[in-house]
Amino acid sequence: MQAARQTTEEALAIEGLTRRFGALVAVDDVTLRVSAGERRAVLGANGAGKTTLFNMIAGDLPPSAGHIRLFGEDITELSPQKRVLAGVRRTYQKSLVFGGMTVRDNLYVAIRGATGPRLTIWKRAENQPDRAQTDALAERVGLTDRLDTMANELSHGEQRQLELGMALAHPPKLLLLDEPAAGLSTRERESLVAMLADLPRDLTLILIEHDLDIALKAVDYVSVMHNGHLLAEGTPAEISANQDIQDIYMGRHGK
Amino acid sequence: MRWILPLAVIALLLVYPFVVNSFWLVQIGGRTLGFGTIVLSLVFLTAYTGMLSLAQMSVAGVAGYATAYFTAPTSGVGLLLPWPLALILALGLATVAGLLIGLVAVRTRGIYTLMITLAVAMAFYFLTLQNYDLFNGYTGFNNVQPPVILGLDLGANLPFYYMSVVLAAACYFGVRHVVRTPFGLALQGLRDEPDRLRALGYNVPLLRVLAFGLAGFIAGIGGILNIWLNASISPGSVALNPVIDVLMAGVLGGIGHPIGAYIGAFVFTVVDNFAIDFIARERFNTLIGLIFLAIVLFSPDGLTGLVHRAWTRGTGWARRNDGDARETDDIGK
Amino acid sequence: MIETLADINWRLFAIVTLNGLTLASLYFIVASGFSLIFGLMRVVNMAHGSLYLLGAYVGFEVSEATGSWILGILAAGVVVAAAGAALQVSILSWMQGQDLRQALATIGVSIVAADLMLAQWGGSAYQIALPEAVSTFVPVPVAGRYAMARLMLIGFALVIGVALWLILNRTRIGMLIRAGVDDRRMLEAMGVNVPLVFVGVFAIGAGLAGMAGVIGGSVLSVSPGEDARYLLSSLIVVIVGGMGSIPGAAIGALLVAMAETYGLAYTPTYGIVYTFAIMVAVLAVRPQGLLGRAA
Amino acid sequence: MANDPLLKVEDLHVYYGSSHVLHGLSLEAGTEPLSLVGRNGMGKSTLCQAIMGLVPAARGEVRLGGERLNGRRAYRVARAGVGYVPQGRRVYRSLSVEEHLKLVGKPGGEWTIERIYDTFPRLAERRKNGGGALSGGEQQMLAISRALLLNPRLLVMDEPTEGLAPVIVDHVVEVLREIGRSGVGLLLVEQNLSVATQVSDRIMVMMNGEIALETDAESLLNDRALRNRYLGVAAEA
Amino acid sequence: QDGETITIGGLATLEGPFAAPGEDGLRGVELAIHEFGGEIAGHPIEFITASSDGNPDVALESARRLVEQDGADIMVGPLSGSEGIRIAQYAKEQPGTTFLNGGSAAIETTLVDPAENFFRFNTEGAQWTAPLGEYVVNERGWDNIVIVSEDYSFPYAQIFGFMATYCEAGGTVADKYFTPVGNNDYSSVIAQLPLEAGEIDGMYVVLGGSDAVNFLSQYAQMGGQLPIVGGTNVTDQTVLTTQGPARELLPGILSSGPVSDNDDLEAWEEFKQLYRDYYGDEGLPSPSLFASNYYTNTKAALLALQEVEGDLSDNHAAFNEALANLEFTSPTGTVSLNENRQATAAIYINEVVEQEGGSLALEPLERIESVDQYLGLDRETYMELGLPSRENPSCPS
Ligand SMILES: Nc1ncnc2c1ncn2[C@@H]1O[C@H](COP(=O)(O)OP(=O)(O)OP(=O)(O)O)[C@@H](O)[C@H]1O
Ligand SMILES: Nc1ncnc2c1ncn2[C@@H]1O[C@H](COP(=O)(O)OP(=O)(O)OP(=O)(O)O)[C@@H](O)[C@H]1O
Ligand SMILES: [Mg+2]
Ligand SMILES: [Mg+2]
Repeated sequence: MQAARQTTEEALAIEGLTRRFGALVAVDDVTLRVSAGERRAVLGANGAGKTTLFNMIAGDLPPSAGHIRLFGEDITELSPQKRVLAGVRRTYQKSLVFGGMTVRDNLYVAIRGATGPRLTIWKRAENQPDRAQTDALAERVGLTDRLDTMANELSHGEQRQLELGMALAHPPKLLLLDEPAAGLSTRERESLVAMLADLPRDLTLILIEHDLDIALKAVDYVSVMHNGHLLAEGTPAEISANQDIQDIYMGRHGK
Repeated sequence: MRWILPLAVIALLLVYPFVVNSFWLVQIGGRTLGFGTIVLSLVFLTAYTGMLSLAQMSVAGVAGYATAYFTAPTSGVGLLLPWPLALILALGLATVAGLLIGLVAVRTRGIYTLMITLAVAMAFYFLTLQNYDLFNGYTGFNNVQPPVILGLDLGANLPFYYMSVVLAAACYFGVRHVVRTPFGLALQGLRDEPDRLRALGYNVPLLRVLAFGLAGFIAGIGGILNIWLNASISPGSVALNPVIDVLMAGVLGGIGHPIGAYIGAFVFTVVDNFAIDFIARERFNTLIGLIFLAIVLFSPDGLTGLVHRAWTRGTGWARRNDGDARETDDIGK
Repeated sequence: MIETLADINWRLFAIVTLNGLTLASLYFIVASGFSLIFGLMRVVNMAHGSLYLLGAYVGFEVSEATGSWILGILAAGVVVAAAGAALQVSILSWMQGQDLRQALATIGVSIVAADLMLAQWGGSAYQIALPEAVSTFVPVPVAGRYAMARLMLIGFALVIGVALWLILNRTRIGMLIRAGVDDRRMLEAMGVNVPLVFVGVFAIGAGLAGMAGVIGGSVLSVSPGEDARYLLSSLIVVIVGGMGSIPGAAIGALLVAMAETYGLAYTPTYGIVYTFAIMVAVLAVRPQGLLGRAA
Repeated sequence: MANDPLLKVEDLHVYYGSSHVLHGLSLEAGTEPLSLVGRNGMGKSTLCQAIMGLVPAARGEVRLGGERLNGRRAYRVARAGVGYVPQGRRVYRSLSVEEHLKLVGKPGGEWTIERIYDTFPRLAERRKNGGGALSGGEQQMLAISRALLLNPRLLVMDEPTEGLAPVIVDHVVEVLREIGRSGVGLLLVEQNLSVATQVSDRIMVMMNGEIALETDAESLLNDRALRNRYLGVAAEA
Repeated sequence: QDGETITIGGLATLEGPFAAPGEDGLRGVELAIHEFGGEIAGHPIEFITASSDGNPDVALESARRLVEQDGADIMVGPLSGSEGIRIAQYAKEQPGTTFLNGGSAAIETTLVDPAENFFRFNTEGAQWTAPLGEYVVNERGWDNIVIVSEDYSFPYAQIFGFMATYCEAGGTVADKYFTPVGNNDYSSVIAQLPLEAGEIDGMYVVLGGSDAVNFLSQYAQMGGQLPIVGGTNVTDQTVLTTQGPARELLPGILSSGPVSDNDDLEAWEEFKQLYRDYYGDEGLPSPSLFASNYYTNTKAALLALQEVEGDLSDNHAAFNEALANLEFTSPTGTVSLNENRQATAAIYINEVVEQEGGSLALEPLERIESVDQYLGLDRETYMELGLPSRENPSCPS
């Protein structure tokens, strides 16, 4: 099974990745491969090490051991900024938005960061050709009528939407979403699912999500972490059927 | 309607010299513009990058010292250069000083930046005090005069004033422009959430340092105007008092908007000069302190905020819990 | 000849080192109050120097009137703590959480305070008489003999440092304070009377500054302008050592005072610049200070 | 006084600057749990904060067992017996798990530190970790525990299951049901309908700063049209 | 009273550590005006003041305020050295105003490119100490000393004056220790100083205000017993009014300067009486050097005004002329100006003594008449010495 999937190009290859916090091994020798265009969920109990794994992939946290390769290139030592430029984009479990700026400016900074000369000083943002892209982006995450609101005046859920919008600013190659549905209401969850389905096919997606309705529907393949280890991998159906995983993670929901 | 106010301001600035005496022209007007430009560099940093630098007076001092060193050598210290070159060097050095301070402060934020830059400012003060080869120690430099260009003596009151107006306006509009460019927006992102900015592909430390460099350039312009106004510079010009004065003026005017810099500089200069008239000559510093305290207490965003609120609401300025101050303000007491 | 020269140098070195230690103790006592207030309440109290000065003057008056140094230092501690509490209640509590605004307000307070103290006590230098018992010399190896009064400083610093550390790390009060800094409003929502806690902390920090004033005014002297000096030294000590960390303040005080004394002894011209150079060097490597926790 | 409902909110108006967020909201709750649902940005968190005294009410009243709460500082609201789980966790980053619990825990109450550790074994394993060095879900457990340890008369919980793994959610649901049975009031804001309906029978839907609908769990679960109307369809801007 | 009002602007340091001397300086101005009944030849005199904080920029700002905004005809001030240099420079921009020095005692003010309309009727820092150098060699038999000084221009001048005569008389300087301004712990310097007389005969200490107090008491704390002579500031009023144990260290210290509290000169007695009558408890027990200097300068202005009957026409031509040629009796005796408009006057060697009632005062040991700007040298020789600095002068053994 592994072999079959390896025929396609490998987007992300993680080898023996480990992260210690003092005596605690938050991520323990994880080896993981995700092929290009794949939709992958990373599930696991609270504190299993999922966010830590993301932090290492995005470069926000240096690993204690192991290697990360992106499309064949070793990015273990790369700065977070360089990884972004290489196409890795993420959302944070806790929203990080630019509170003192309007939603539009938030999105625009994201767009610039992804594509353009980031530090132009001659022409005002309003007169830049790529300014119009903000509207489409806002539309995708359902913030069209909030474009001129200050980000710190958004409610929690709306900030989650903005968080997502910023990660989507420019179609990344590898998108890491850390609990995108957390804090979203039912309706926003529905649009999230639709949006995920609409993502370009060549984009690779890794999703951490505790809402199994979303997690299991939106992905092709699931990796389950437990206490820092990679516990199991399989299709959503296989994982749902796994009794161990039901016990330690899914609870009633898996049944 | 939107244009009435700016036009009125421009008209006022132009006719100002013809309705006031030389003291109000040079010492109040000229100083407001030169000192205000130094304050502007502080306001720019604080309002748009969230970094509060107390070293702006020192950066201005670098430009001032450089101007003196290259145009008015004293007792064997200095090197006489043609003035255009001297000015370019002065601004260049101020920018470099800004960049260096940025490098030192690059990993700090908010109130931490304030303390660190204060210490840098004091280090610079003691350096100028103790060093005789570059700064001529305690005495500093005297007799630093602006150039005479094509027969126009920029040191004469009227030309000096108009030159100050032009340079200050250039800095002011420059800042207003920059903060709306992609670079300026990125700076504001930096202020709000540097981690997010980094995750969007920006080089956060570089941005910080560049912001300091730009602020250094602005402060340098202010510093040159300032030294021409005083014709001298000494460690006293970069000591604790003037360093704090920049901050006080910024806060008086309002540290959230560039115009606050000049409003603050103006009010500060007037109060500083005339407080002594309102109270027994011994205790005028108490008055200055109380005025300052009152502004901080009643209007977190300074006079600009006060006027703005009066303007938009027409109602009392004591209404709190609105606008940006909400998040951190103590609510519900 | 060479022998005596060598002797002189070692004696000098020992004395300078002791001087550094005692100066560090003074810096530590002043800075610990500052660090407490800053590290735990995020208030950059720019009036800390004024509290120091006020303490020294109060201590002088009381010890002069009663003839007792102990009464002087106690009175200074109490009066300045009350002044600090008043400052917190009347001004700072209205802008809790707005660190910049608080720093500015305290600048305003320090300007007024400096002027009023000048009006009251004038420009001359004051010195507070130490008890007879400590106005002696004790024999010290290598250094020969050393003033008891200065050695006593080290003892004071140790007592204060240990007490503070215990309070912060071993008591519920310490926990309250740290939680209050992280999220004041959530702490309130847990039923804690945060304003009261903060007034208490401010009073302690201010009281320390007041007592430091008496100590500094006894071993050195006080006069207008000392407020800015001790504010600055506190700032640097705390920046170098790490905000809010008591051991950090100790290390910071040591580094700064040592740099200052060695600098003055061996390279007088730039000695004072060194303290700042140390600070810049520390910050370049550890922006949160030596023992500070990452911001 | 004995007949006063545990929580009574009447004609509550809250503004942020000039934007009017709560428009004269009224509700009553006794000791049976009450869930509050609604789309993002409708004012649920604002209501919770207004009850806690963390945002000022421009008009209206909040009463706990007849005692007027608004106008009081938050610590006095808490001491009157309201426990609060904020949205976004807000744990203290420089306090360890253990210190969090010690800070609020008092001996003798219904909830003790031991009981918390039994309920959330994960917290026991991480007792020395600082609040900032916890995973999102662990923080959430801690935020819930912190409120429980106050042994309050009324618990105000703002999306307490956000970020929790499904097994833990099940567990929290159990705990909440038990709390409901023990006579402690519960105001639960939830996005997760299944949690809301499992915990309480009485459900209110909030829309644009008002209670738009009061219904029971059964009808909400079974009436798809109703759900769509109140939770799924975009409100007019 | 029909003449136009003549406005005198007084500029002194009224904030910070030097506020007390500054206030006393302005008392001197007030006193002189009071002495003349507040008017000269029918011209009422108006007195206005402004403050600086010892910083030349601020001094300039305040001077501009007084001259350009308030229309001061005559300026008296400022207090400190580098302020004075700056104001003398400003005088050149304002030929329509006459400037008299206040307390400032920097050498350069009247030596380097002096302004035509700037007059200094008080002696300066080098003049103040010139007799002292000779005195310690001749009267105390010292020939090898160390110097402890603050590291800036005023102390340089005081060392300069001292050494000019000290070295001439055969003395040598073993070492100079300069401590940075802003330092208050001298223990590291003290550790390098001899504690008793031996090879080194004495110590010349040039520190001001609280720094002097700190140094003296720390030196005593360390058991130091070397005889001390002080620069002028070591025994000024801020030091003599020190409170606390350091007071006990002061009696017996030698210094030199332009005034002596206990001088029995008639002019001084009168001045003291005038001061006490006018200010009572408000003033200091005895007028300070600053009161005396400001008073002397103001009095000179008023005398010259009297001479020209208040005629300030033609950019004060007659008035300035009268000033330049004025010779009169100041509280410390006869004062006259040289071609740089710098005073030549008497200097005292003083000793600190304790008065009845416990206050400290300066007791004159010797009075040296007519010390001039060139310290008794001829102009060329003096100019060859160059300006004082850390290294200049030096007279190694
Ligand atoms: N800075 C840190 N120091 C010490 N321990 C840490 C630190 N950060 C995380 N941990 C621990 O590492 C473990 C893994 O954390 P991580 O955030 O990766 O979990 P997670 O799988 O994302 O959980 P959740 O679903 O709750 O978000 C947790 O048990 C946490 O307590
Ligand atoms: N600090 C603020 N300043 C201005 N407006 C705010 C602020 N906080 C919230 N709002 C606005 O108030 C409205 C209600 O916000 P609230 O946080 O109460 O919503 P909510 O129902 O809790 O949403 P969510 O489900 O997303 O948490 C929103 O429209 C939001 O934009
Ligand atoms: Mg996580
Ligand atoms: Mg909410």
